[in-house]
Amino acid sequence: MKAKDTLLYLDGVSVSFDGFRAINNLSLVLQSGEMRAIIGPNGAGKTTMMDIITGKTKPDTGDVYFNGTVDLTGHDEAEIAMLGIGRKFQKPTVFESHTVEDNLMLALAGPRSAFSALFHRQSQAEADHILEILYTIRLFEKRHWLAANLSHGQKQWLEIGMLLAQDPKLLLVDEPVAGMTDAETAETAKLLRDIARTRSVIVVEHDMHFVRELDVKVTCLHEGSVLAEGSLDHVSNDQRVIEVYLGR
Amino acid sequence: MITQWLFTHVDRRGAFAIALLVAIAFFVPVLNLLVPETSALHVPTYLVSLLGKYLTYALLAVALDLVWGFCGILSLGHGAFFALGGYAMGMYLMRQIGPRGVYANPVLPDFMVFLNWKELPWFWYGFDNFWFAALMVVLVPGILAFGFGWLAFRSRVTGVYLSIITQALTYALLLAFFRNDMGFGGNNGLTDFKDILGFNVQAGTTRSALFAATALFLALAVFLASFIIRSKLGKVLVGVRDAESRMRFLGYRVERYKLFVWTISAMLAGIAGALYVPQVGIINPSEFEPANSIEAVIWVAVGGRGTIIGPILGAVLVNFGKTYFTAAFPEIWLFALGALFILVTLFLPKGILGLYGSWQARRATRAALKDDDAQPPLVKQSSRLVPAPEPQAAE
Amino acid sequence: MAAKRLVSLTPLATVQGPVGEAASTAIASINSELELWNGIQNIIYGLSLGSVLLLAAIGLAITFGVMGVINMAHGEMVMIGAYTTFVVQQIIRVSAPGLFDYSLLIALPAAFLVSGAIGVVIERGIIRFLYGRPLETLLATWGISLVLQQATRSWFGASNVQVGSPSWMSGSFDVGMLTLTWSRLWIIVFALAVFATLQLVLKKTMLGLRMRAVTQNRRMASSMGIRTPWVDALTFGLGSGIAGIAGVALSQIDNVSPNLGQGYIIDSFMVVVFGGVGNLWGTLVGAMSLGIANKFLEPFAGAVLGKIFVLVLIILFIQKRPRGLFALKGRAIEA
Amino acid sequence: MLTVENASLHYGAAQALRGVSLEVKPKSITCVLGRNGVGKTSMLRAIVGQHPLSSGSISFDGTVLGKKPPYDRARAGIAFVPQGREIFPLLTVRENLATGFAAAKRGNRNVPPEVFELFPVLKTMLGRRGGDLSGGQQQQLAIGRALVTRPRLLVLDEPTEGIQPSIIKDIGRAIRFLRDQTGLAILLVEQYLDFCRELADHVYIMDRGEIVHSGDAASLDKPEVRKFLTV
Repeated sequence: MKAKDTLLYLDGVSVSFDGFRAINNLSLVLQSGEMRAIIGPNGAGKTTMMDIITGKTKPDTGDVYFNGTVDLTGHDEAEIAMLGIGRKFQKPTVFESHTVEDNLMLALAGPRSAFSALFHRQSQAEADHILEILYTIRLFEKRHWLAANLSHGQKQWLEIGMLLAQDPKLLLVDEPVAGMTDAETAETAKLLRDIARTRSVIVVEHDMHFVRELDVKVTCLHEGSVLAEGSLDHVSNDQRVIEVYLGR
Repeated sequence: MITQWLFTHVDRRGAFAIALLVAIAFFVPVLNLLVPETSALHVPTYLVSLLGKYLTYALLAVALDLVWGFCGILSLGHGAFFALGGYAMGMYLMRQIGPRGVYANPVLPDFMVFLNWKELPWFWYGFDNFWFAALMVVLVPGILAFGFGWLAFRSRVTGVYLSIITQALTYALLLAFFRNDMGFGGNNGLTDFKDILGFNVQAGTTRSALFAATALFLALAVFLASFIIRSKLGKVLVGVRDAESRMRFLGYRVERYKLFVWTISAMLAGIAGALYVPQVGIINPSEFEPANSIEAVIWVAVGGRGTIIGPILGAVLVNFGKTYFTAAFPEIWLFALGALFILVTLFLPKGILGLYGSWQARRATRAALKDDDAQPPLVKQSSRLVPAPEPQAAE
Repeated sequence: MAAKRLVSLTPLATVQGPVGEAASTAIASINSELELWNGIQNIIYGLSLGSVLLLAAIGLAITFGVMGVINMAHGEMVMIGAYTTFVVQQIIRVSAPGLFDYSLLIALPAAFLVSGAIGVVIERGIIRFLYGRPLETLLATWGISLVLQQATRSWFGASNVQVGSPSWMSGSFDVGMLTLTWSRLWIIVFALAVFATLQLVLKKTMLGLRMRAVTQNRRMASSMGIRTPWVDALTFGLGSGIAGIAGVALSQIDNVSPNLGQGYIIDSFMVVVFGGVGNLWGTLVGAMSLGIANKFLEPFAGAVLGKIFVLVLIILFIQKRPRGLFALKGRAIEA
Repeated sequence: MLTVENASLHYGAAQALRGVSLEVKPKSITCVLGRNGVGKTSMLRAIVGQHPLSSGSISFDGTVLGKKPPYDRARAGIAFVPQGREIFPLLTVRENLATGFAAAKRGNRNVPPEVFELFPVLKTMLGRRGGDLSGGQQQQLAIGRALVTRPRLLVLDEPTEGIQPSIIKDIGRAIRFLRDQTGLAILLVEQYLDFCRELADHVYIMDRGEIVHSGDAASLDKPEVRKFLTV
């Protein structure tokens, strides 16, 4: 398969740390506008894969292309973010000493140079966009709260909101519902499905209820490579997936 | 108009500090020069210089807090920038001595004549001009900081490693400036100043003017710092302090932001040093001592890092204590300073203002709980940016 | 000797004919011989400087490298060791002058115990509340260093105290074209002995095993029944005690004053950071290479500029390899 | 022997356990099953003292463990084989085993003979570094290391994860041997259903931080129980 016409294209990617192969000849293709769920046992290389896509880790071998032509291995985190790839961490990472509103303001797409930031004045369009996101992530009432005071689930949403503000083409979402209540989980699934209408999303998650609710193509990773790929039913009936992951 | 403009860029506390500093800049000289010595309100000249010295330290503390408190870069070498600014001013003052030196050489400062130098080294050129020297006061620390920061931030040296190499930086400069053949007066440094801009540095009026200039520069620094912190750039800096990699994944070039604030901070420290030298009458290599830089860190810690007013408070209080103790009980001072380091880190990590801030937040929580069941406090004290304590309602 | 021959040969070299030519070749060969010995001297002097650095840094390599504590009071532990030597010698002078040649040997365990005990007290009293906040430990231990300096000053006075050298430390001996002092040789031997002993303690004792286990995986070590707080205190005590031992050696080559430690703290940090945190061999190689680099730079740049040059080189080096020469890789060090 | 009562646990604001209660009896194997991320590891961490409970209690031999640190629990007789083995990578196999002496009584500071009987491969590798062992060997070492502390309760977190079938058999044999011959109580957290069904005297199933089923090994075949374990 060619990288052309794909949004994200990984081929033959490997990386090892001190002899430990975290990613082993991994290939993965994501089409524009697609949402994909990634499952796999601990240590299967899910987080390392995200690190490679976002430029935190450089692969030892293999191709990583974004938008068909952009070689991601040649860019660092900030450049890749500006290309249009947003990332949500496993542990919600928001700026705790800023308000909810300021968190979104910082994430908002726009120039990133220090000089423009020094003399930045918020435009009406930006303010409106922030309001819109505040409604989407259900935090309008709490927009003046310090992010530190939000509940765990609210922090997760704020971080998703920050991704939206960044206006990326591709969102990488690492375990968005870990530690959430059932109701929050269901809401989050809804939110992600909404988001996926306009952009591509990769969701890494353990929670099978949640993955089922997302109702998208699933990729199962194991020991750094793809074990199975397809609908959730297809994957969960795969003998090897059952062996390594779901309990034999 | 002006006040309104000021208020859009500075919070209430900052505006109060600026107003207070401007008032001090006016009243202290008045009380020194116009009120007769017999009056109880008279401020003696030695006190003017002493207060002036404290305020230059306060300026250094504000500079340090800009990088440490708001951006998480603990510099153990800010004394180096302070001293470089001081040396630039000292070189100007040396050139002003002219033929009035002991050896009466119209061009060469005494120590060069003493070392048998025949002509002025190239790097002393231009320092007979005040404005050139003033430019160097900010440029020399600025360029050094820029080069150092460019190397360090680009290769992502952070945390204690950065602290240690900043300390090595000032230590290297200390060794260098001790050398006679560096051309900065070696061990003895630069001293015996006569005039500044044609006025006698010893005269009461000059001292008052220097004091007023210091207070005004400090006010300006408070304004500048507030402006930076309240801008989007300032919010990025705090974001870098709290979650550096998050900032990168949002597309910010963290190293450039750090470099910007680091360089600005070094320049402010240089100005502080330049104001310090004419008021104390000497600059020598001991200003590069790593101990000095670390002492500046404790001023910031005592006052409250991550606040703009805290460092001023801390610098003045600690140095007042130092003046008092070293005169009254010289043996006790280092014990007191050492204990201060230990106690502040153990019990007062947010400093005096942090203590006040958390008291305020608690009160806000109680108030909020009264009129609304489960709402955590709505704490946003614009310049503080200290996280409020965990909401009590959760318990 | 070679220099003398050189002086007598030089006028002959200007003579025309075979005599002059012979003299010229002789001069050339003598010159290259001198250069060789000069290099050897630089290496030996560098090794002895490196040994001093090693002694000062090795305790820090334990507290900083193994525990991640930035101990700014480390230099004061060295200073306390030197003062312990002074006190031991005073006692010997008064009560048993015949033992003076053994005074350093007696001072070694004493200094280890005094500095080590103070280290344990500091760890239990202050540092244990600051784990995970390295910048705060830096400030608190700086405060401790001020207190210790002032306490020493109040007790022993601000000026230098006289620490004597036993007879076997004084004098010199010849090797080839070099004259070496015994103290220079002994300090190299001593530094290497301390290094070897420490390696032995870490590799062969129960405490060493527990220290290494805690470093590699604190949580798991605790689940194996290892009392981690106790190991922390003893590790800090060991690092401090070794600093005390270093103080005994340094009392022989440096002025013993309350400021003694201040002179070593930055150099020690440089050695540990350069060599690679968490790796004693790195500290050894780091100390020796910095010592030798210093001595080779001195003839060109002078002692002070040479040192500045080395500092600048380290600053540049850290940019390239932020984890030092022999950085431990991977998970072991992160845990 | 071990009783967990109404335990809740938070990581910051995230709740990982919601009122979990369970019991481990002496001379028996208790299995906890559940999918990834349902709180099984969090519960074990609370039991061995690596993470505090936010409410509820854990008692061992009738003593409430409360805030006891992990090393005191190890000395009291709780040994832990964590997920991912957590072998000390730079220590040799011999040294890894010797770390367990810390929890053993003075006269017991040796490697009990059954360790080498159960896992003879360890004997041949005493000088190798822990980090150089294969996954299966590391797992055997982790169990052996736990036995050196002379425990009365052995807590294992997914000992079959990423291990080849032949070694899984060895481990199963070892666990049964320990229950039958030494009277150890064993608490085993697993995702590997068949492994549990063969070994367990009693099973619990967790889902979303709660215990949703408790019963004997045979109950695992009921469809209403299975639904918690499949996708």
